[in-house]
Amino acid sequence: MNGCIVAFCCEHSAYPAADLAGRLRLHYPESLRVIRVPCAGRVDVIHILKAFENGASAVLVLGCEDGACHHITGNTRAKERVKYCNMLLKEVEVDGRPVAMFNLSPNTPHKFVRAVNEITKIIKESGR
Amino acid sequence: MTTPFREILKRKDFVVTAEAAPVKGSSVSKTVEHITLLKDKVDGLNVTDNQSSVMRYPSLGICLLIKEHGGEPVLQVTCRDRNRLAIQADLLFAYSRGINNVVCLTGDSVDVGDHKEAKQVFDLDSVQLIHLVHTLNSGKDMAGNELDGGVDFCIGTTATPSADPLEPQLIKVEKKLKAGVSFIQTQAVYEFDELKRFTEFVRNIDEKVKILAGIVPVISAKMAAYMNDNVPGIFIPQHLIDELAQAPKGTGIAKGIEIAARMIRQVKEEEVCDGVHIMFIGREERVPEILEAAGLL
Amino acid sequence: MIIAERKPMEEIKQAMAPYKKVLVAGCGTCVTVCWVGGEKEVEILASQLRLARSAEGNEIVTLEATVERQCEKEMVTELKDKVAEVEAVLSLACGAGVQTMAELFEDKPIFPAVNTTFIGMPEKEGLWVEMCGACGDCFLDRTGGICPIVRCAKGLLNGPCGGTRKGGKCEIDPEKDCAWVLIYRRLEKQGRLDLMREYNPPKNFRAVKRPGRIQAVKI
Amino acid sequence: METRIGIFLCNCGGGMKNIDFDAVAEKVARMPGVTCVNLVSHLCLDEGREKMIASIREENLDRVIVAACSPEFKEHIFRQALEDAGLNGHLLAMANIREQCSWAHEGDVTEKAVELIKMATNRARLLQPLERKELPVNREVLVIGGGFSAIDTALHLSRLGLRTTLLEKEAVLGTGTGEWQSLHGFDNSSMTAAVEGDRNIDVLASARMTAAEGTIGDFTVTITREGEEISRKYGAIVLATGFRTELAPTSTLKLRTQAEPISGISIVSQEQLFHMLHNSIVEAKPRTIGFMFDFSDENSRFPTLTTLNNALAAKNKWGSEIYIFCKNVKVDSEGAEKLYREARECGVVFLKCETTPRMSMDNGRVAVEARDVFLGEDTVIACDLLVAEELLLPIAGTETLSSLLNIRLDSRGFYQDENVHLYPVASEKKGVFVIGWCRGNLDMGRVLTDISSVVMSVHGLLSSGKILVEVERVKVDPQKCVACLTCIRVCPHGAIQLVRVDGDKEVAGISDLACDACGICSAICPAKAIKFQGYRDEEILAQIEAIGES
Repeated sequence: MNGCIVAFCCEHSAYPAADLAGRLRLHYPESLRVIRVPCAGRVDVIHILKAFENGASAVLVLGCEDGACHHITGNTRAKERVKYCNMLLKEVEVDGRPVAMFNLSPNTPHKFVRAVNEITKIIKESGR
Repeated sequence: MTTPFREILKRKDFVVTAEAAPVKGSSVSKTVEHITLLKDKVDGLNVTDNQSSVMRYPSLGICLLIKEHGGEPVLQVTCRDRNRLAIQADLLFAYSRGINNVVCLTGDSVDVGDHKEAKQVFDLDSVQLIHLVHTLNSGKDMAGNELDGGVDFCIGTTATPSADPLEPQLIKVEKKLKAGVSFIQTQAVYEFDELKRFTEFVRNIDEKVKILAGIVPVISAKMAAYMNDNVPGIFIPQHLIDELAQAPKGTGIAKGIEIAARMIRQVKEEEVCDGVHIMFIGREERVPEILEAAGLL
Repeated sequence: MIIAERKPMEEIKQAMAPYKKVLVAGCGTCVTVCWVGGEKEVEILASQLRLARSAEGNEIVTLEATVERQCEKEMVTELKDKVAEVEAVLSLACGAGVQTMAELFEDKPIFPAVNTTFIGMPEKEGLWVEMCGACGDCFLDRTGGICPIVRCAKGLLNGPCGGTRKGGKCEIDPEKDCAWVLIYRRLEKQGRLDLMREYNPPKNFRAVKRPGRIQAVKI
Repeated sequence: METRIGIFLCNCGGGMKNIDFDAVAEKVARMPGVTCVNLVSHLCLDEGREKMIASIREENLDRVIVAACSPEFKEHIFRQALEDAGLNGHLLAMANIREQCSWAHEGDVTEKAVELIKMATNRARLLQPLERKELPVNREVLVIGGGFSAIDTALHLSRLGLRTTLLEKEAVLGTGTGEWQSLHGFDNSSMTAAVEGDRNIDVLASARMTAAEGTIGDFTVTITREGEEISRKYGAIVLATGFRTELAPTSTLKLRTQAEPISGISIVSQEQLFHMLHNSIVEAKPRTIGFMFDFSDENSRFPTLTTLNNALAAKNKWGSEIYIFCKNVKVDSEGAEKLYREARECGVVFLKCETTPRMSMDNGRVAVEARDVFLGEDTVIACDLLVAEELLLPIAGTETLSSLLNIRLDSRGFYQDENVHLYPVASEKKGVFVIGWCRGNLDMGRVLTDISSVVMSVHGLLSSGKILVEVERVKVDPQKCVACLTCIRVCPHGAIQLVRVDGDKEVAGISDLACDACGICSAICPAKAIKFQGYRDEEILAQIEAIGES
C-alpha cells in the first residue's frame, strides 16, 4: 500500500500549472506523483485501475478547461472515462478510492493545488 | 333474441357498440351488472383481449357471459399472446358457442403492460389475422386442412385516424380492407376533421365497410395528458385539454360525457360514420348517460 | 456483427468466488468491435476482479488472453497452456465463443462474462443498434432494406401498428423510430410504395430448422 | 543486449536545498541497468551539456535520464544533446525534481526525488527511438472568401512568394462589404485592383468548395464553378468568409428592405444609413437620429465603432440631434476612445439603458421609450430615423464548409473561436485556419492581428516546401487492428483513415502529417492496437509501478 495520489497531468494545462505552483512555492502534499500525458484524453481506464492495484489512494485526471482542450474533445472524453472508472470501482465495491477530474489552465497553479488538496481531504474523510 | 351484429351493420343507420373491459381476477359479478345494464341499449358489446398488455379475465370468457345474458358479443383477438394454433383453436371454440363477431388487431407491446418480461408472440400480424379468419370461414384451417364444422365470422378491425405520419397507417388500413372486413372501429378520435379525412380515404377504397368512430371520454386535463404520453395511438388536442381544465372541480366526468356526446352528435348529424364505439373504461355504468346526452336512447 | 453487453459485476464476482486463479479470455472479432470483449475489456475486467478480491483480502490471480475468434476451435486451442494453469475461465466472447471454449476444455468450468444480445451495427460512436433477427427467410427486398422483424418492436410484416407515436416513433420507446415509417419513407423516396401495399403472408418460422445447421457445398 | 542507462542529476546550482543529491546518486545507482550517475550543477549550460554528451559517448549509453527542472523548459535542449552524442532524442526521460518536487514541498524530499527518478527510469527502459522525416508539402494556399480579410491575406501571402487562390461565391471580389471597409478606412477598390495585378493570386469567382479531403500539405479540394467541377491541390486552407447581419430580435419593428425607396424609411440598418450619408440620396435631412446597440449581443466592439463613425458623419453632414441607446459603450478597440470623445464633444447624447427600449411608430417617426439608468426616469424621443440594432451572424453556408472540412463551430455558429489553445486563427485540423469575422464579432484591430497571424503560420508551414514530421509516433499495429473504426470516429484532428495494408486487409492508418499526437485513439482502441511512442500503456504503467516501490 503506497498511499500515493497519482495525478495524470495534461502537458498543455495541468503540467505547466503544477510547475508554476512549484515556482510560486505553493505547497501541497508530498504524496502526489505526477504522470505527464500529452492530453487528458490519453488517460485510459486501465491506467487508473492499475494505479489503484498498485496501492494508490486516489487518482486525479487533470486536463484543459471546458471548451478549451488543446485536442478539442480530450478533456470531455477524460471526464466521461473518470465517470466510467468510478462506476467500475463502485461495481467491485472498492470504496474510498476516489478518481476525480478537474479542468484548469496552465496559468492557474492555485487551482492545481486546490485539486490536490480537495482529493487529499476526500481521502482523509474516507479514513484511508 | 338479439339481432346478429352482421345484420345490424347491414340494416341500421347508426350503430352503437360499447366496450366491456374484463376484470383482473375471477369475480365477474360487476361485469355481469354492466352487461345487463348495456345489452339492450347498444348493438354490440365489445370485449378487449388483455388490453394494454395487462393480464385479465379472457375476452372469450366475457363474450360467453354476454351471450349467456342475452347480449351480442364482439370478440377482440390480438396477435400478441397466441400463435396461429392457439388463435385458430380459440376461434373454433368461440364460434361453437355463438360468438360470431371478431375484431382483429395487432395488440399493444408487452412493454406497456404489467408482464413486461413476457415473450410476445406476434406469430401473425393483424392483416394476416384477417386473412386467417377468412380461411376459417371458408372451411379450412391455415395449413389447408378441412374443418369438421366450419365457422362464419363477421370480421372487423381497428385503425388510428390520428396517426402521425398518417400515410403508413392508411396503407395498412388499405391492406386490411383488401383482406376483407365488415367494419372498422377507430382508435379514440378527438378531432372531427381527422375522422372525416380518414373516412373519406376508406370510402374511396371500400364503399360498403362500416366505420365506427372510437369514443373515449376524457374526464380531466390530467388524464388527457397522461393518455397522450402513455396510451399508444391516442392524441388529444390542446383545446380539449384546456376545456377540461376550465371545468369546475367535481364536474370532470360530466364534462367528459358532454364532450363525448358532442362528438357523437356531430358524427351522426354530418353522417361521417356509420356509428360509434364507446370505450368508457372502468365507468361502463355511465355509458347510458353518454347515449342519452347524444340522443341515442 | 454480434453485439453483446457485459454482465453485471455482481454476477461475475459470484461466479469467480470459488477460484483463486482464472483466465480472462477475450475475442478479437465482433465483441472487440462493440467494446465488450476485446483486449482492452479483458484488461479492465481482470483488473476489476483483482481489485475486488484484494479488497476482500482474498487475492485472485488472473491470466489474460485474447484470441482472434473464440468461435474457432483451432484458434482457441492456442490457449491450451494457459487454461491448464487455471481453475476456471471467464470468457468475454459471444455465446458461440463460450461454447467453443467449453467444448474444447471439457474439464474446466467456463463462465460467460457477457450477455450476447443481437446482430447489429454501430449507429454512431459507441451506439449499437439491432439490425437482423437471423430469421432465415430474408425479405429485405420487400421493405426497402429495412428489417421490420427486429426493427419493429412487434416484428409486424404488413405495416405499422396503431401505436406509432407522433413523428413516427415507436410505441414502446420514443427514442426509436417506427420501422414501418422508415420503410414508408424509403419506398416513397424510391417511388416503390406499391411494394408496401402488397400483402405479406405469415412468415415461415421454420425457415431455419432449429437448432440451425448449414452444410456448405463441398468443393 | 542489456540497456545502458545514464542518469544525470542537476542541482540547479544549489537551487534545490531540500534534496540530498549524494544520497540520491547513491540510491539510483543501484537500480538495474544503470551504468553511470553524474551530478552536475548546471546541466543546461554548455559545460553541463558537453559533459553529458561526453558521458553518453564514453559509457556507450542507450537511455538517458535527466533529473532536473521541468521538461517544459529544457527538454528540447537535452534531446538535442542526445542527438549530438549520436543517440535518438526520444531515448530521454526526465524526472521533474525541481518544480514538482524540491520547490513544491517544504522539508527534505530526497526520497520523493529518488522515486521520481525511478519512475522516469522505468519509463526510459521501454522508450523506442523515433525517426524524423521531411515530407513534401504543396505550397499553394486556398483562401475562401472575397472580403477584406481574404484579399489582404492573399496579398500578404503572395508577397511572401506563396501562390494563393481566392475562392469567392459571388461574381466579383469585395461585394457586400465595400462600404463597411471604407467606413473603417480601407480602400476596397485599390485592394481588388492589387489582386488583379498579382500573378501569384488566382481568383475563382462564382465558385464554391464542394468537397475536401487530405491533410495539411496535401489537401485535394473540389471547387464547383457554374456547374463545372475543378479539382485542385493545396497545402493549407484559410477560411475568411466574413459575417452577415440581421435585425436583432429585440427590435419590435420591421426593418425595411434595401429594395424599398429610401425616402420615408424611418428604421434603417447601419449600412443603409451609410448609403444615405455618402451617396447623398436623401430628400429631407433627418433632424433626430437614434442609434441602438449592445442589447442583444454584448460583444459589441464592431457595432460600437460603426455607430460612432456613422453618428459623427451624420452630425457633420446633417447637423442632426443624435441619441445613442445602449447598455455599454465598448471603447477598448483601437481608435474607439477617441471617436467616443469626439462624439461627446459635438453633442451626441448617450443614454445608458439596462433594458431594450420600446419602440412604436408615431406619425412616420419612431418613438423610442427608454429608461436612462443615470437619470432614473423614462425618456421618450421621437426619431426621424432610427438605426436599429443588428446582430452579427455567421454567413449562410458556414455549416456546410465546416462539415466539409470537419471542423467544429462554436455555440453561436461561428468557426472555432473560444478555444484558447487554438487562438486566434488555428482550427482543430492542422493546415486549416479561420480568420476575421467568420470566427466571431471582432473589431478591425483584431482582424488585422488575425491576418498577420495566419500569414505567419502559413508561411512557416509551407514556405520551405517540406515539413519535418516524426515517423509513426502514433501507429496502428495492422496485425491487431480489427478495423472497428472507433479511432477514425474519435480523432479530433481527422488524422485517421481506413487504409489497405498487406495487399488488401483494411485497417486504420494514421497520417504522420495530420496527427497532433494527443493519444485519444490509443486510449479508446478496444483492440489495444494503437501505440503512442513515449506514451504507450507500458510506458505509463511502468511509471505507476515504480511508485511506492522503495
